Amino acid sequence: MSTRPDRVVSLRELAAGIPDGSHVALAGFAITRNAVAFAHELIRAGTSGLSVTQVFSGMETDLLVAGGAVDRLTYASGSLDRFGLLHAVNRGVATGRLELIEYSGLALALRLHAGALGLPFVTTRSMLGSDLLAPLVAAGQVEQIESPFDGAPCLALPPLRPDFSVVHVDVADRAGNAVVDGPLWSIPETARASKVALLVAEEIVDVGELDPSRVTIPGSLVHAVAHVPRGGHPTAVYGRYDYDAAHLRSYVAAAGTGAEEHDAYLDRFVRGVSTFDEYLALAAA
Amino acid sequence: MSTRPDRVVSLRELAAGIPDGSHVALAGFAITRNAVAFAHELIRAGTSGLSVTQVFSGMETDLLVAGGAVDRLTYASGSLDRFGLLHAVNRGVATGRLELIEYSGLALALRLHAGALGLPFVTTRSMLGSDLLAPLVAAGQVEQIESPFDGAPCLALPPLRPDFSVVHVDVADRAGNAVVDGPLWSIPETARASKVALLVAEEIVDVGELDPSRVTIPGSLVHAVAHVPRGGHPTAVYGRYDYDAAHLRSYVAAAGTGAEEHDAYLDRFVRGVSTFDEYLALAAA
Amino acid sequence: MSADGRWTGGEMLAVAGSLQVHDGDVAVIGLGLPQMAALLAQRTHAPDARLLLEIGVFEPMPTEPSAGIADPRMWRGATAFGTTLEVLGVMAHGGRVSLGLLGALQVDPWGSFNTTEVEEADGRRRRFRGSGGGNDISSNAGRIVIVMTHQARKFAETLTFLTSPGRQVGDRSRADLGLPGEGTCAVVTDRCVITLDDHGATLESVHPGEHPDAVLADTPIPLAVPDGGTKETPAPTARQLAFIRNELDPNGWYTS
Amino acid sequence: MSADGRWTGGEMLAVAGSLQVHDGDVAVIGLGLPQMAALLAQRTHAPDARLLLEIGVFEPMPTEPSAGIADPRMWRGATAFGTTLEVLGVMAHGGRVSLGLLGALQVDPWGSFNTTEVEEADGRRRRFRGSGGGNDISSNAGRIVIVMTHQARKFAETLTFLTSPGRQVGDRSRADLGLPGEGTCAVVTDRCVITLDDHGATLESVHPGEHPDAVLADTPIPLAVPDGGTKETPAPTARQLAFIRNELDPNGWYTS
Repeated sequence: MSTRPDRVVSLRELAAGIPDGSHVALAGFAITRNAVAFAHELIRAGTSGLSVTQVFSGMETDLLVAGGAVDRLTYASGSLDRFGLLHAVNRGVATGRLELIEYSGLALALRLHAGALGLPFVTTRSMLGSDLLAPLVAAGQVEQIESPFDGAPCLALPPLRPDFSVVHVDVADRAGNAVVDGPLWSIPETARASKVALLVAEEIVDVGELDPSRVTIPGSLVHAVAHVPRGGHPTAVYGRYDYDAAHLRSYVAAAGTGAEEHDAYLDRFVRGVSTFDEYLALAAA
Repeated sequence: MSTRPDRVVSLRELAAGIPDGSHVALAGFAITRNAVAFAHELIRAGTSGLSVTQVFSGMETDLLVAGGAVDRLTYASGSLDRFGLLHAVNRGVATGRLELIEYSGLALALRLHAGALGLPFVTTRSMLGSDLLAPLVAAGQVEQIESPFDGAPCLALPPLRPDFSVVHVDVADRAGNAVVDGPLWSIPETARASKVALLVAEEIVDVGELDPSRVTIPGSLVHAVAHVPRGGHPTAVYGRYDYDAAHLRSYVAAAGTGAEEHDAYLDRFVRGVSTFDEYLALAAA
Repeated sequence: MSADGRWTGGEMLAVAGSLQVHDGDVAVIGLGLPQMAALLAQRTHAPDARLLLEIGVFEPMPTEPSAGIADPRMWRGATAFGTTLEVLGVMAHGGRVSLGLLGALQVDPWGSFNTTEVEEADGRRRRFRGSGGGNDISSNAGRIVIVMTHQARKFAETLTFLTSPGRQVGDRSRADLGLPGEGTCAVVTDRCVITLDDHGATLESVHPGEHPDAVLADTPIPLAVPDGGTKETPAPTARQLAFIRNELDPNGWYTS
Repeated sequence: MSADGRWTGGEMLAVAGSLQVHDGDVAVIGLGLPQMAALLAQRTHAPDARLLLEIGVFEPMPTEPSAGIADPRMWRGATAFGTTLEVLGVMAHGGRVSLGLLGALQVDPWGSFNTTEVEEADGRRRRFRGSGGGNDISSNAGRIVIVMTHQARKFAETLTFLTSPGRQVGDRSRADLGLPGEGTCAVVTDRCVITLDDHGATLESVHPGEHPDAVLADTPIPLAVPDGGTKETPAPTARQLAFIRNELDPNGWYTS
């Protein structure tokens, strides 16, 4: 009789599988659906030298940068919506400690999409005429070409295949088939582009309990899934919980004051606890 | 107060909006989810000179070709699964009455995808070394190029933007937001690539009744939707009704015998009735 | 703030911005003031405007204030959720978006703009958000409207960073660059409405209580004056103000 | 039919085809006999084989016979539904498919094959299905297995139409052409198993009751004989036959 794989692991195992220096694609968007629990675990593990790709960077990336885990960030933008900017990211760029590679949102999503589909390269008109273009051309990440059909100027971008991706999903079955509710921004491409797709799930169910028409990320593409209820806190997870405005404000207050204050936040909320549940209890106190 | 559009029209209006000579993309797959009611209506309207694109052609296209509506077909394959081949299509190709343009399934889906995304062109490795390539290159529909990044040989294909697309969906709201259950093959690309996206729906509901996370085709892309329960008969619609094996067998028996017998089928089941409900009653008799 | 205190600059900005949204527009909107302007238009003169968010939200009709486009409150009433590839790709890059309504840190005479970084007085660069979908929208939508607060340093002949192309870049037109659409057609601030066409920028109207000369003095880019002179922007109506204060921004996050 | 009538040629074909599926394979499978072989493997020696259908079906475990891959019966037990872009694109073109299991009208000495059209005795061409995803699978999967009934006219030095490339095309290797994967590694018929490597095709085994010379005579392409001679394909087991007859194809649509 044929079988279904069991891909459920602990969050610690999930994070431990990511070697220093890996290229990790993250999939949160500003203050929504960030894999915060995963970022905490990676900081506690002392992981370093990461290259992170996140189309619309948010809390998870700012935490990882503050925690010293990241050497390079590829993004199209970063913010915590009106709560503020990504202070660790911006500080890292200003001090030169963080290498930043910037695209437009569509261009970066298309690079991941091309990676997912195994396309030799992908084309767009976005970024033509902008200052985004020159550094990408200089780095060999974009070529200015003409359409072989009508001669129109356009850009060629190579596929992007991160080593890992981590997506915070609503429900996954034990084989890694996962449902994401609400808007999906670049989640589908991010999961599909990576060589190893990892999930953090609010809820885990047995194989057969999900409606296959509702599956956003097929288990065939997934390597492991960890069960972490409320693992996106303090960011929002659509239909499950709101962002924690008070916590986000205190985070930005610390992060925006300076590197030392940012580090004190990490000492208290990340390094000062040993599990995400402990963090949740501390944050609720 | 802001409003929602009402895009519901009759099937007759839907079909009447398609001028002779249009390029129409269809989205059924062999014996499943074919817009049969729409094909019937177009044949009764006497529409002619169509260029049809359907990645995995099935019943709807075979009917339209038999009905004399189609001059050119672009496809990757055509069959009625084990019920048989597309006899009208194959006869049209053999007699030269039907111009056939052939791609691989992925290559044609990518052309539609590029049309949907407005990409200057799209690239693939599929079709390299095959006999599919030469006629497409000769027709200027494919260019053999090299990746500007690694010099690897690949193919460039231009975007495809059909004038119309017609998709048979499960449920649509009155604004055209539509849910398709089950596997989706090339439905999303087909609807998004066309300049005018039309739907035939098993069921119509008010705006607000659908879970937006379940919407396969956003109403923002849709121009009109017609309500035709069982409009896919004799093909299957996942979760709603099975294919009608007896009817498919009698269809293939007629279609496979010759053009005259095929036409007699149309005289009886399409031209001999004035609505799809009449056809359904006749088919059930 | 209007001279008599009847409305704030943010309220005036939201109202003037909203008037740039046409009924029937398919509009991708950015974070903050663009949200205010778009939602106000949707609830007043442009009920058939269809809004899109780059996060993958189709046609939301939110009824409570939100902290940005990543705030689920902003997605309420949406008819469909999808991906960035669908909103920035299928809709914008695919030529189906008539309007982009966006914020900016800095604008040049041809309506190109910067959302990436600014240069401080001491020469250091301070980074903000980056492009996100802003570049994609301004590169591909039919027309672009910028809404931002008015400060002289935000208008510059040369941008610190050209995130999003306007009507031309250097001496190259959009068509030369390979871009569709007309580009930026208006810059709306809390003091005036500047319109752009292929001849350049025009001080179309100043808001009630503003004098054109004072606005020109604080807008260090070439600005033409229309035949017949710069007009006065219509004052906010009681209905517009009530909607902003009661529904759109009761906490004054964006318009206070 | 085996000499003693214990199994049909179709049953033997399904069994021999199934043995080409390795446990752990991620396999895209075509209509008809490939379905039989793949499902048989999944239920016998390769429980961890993951099946995919180009229609957008992930890992089905059907329990009743179906009329093809567009038959919803074939999708039962699937863990996810998606698109052709996901199966032929993300999975196959993206390099995540280890095996393609496909039918063919005609095969050449390097395992390139034709699913498009055949030439009749009178020179007229008769069209079949076309490529569908067959070309994409054979162009991008790790290895390809062809399952088809054995007729001499199906083996040809030059194909009527080369729908899907094998290990080389003319004198060009897959690498030369720009294709990944090793290409066709086996052709399984109701009489034999032919394996392919970069040196060409080999008559690996003939089915019980067949003589290698008779099979060679009916296979008009160059076929090597392995060191130690052509083996006999293992006979179907009672368990395999029971599964085919009771569950997989009780109506004998494919294996009678």
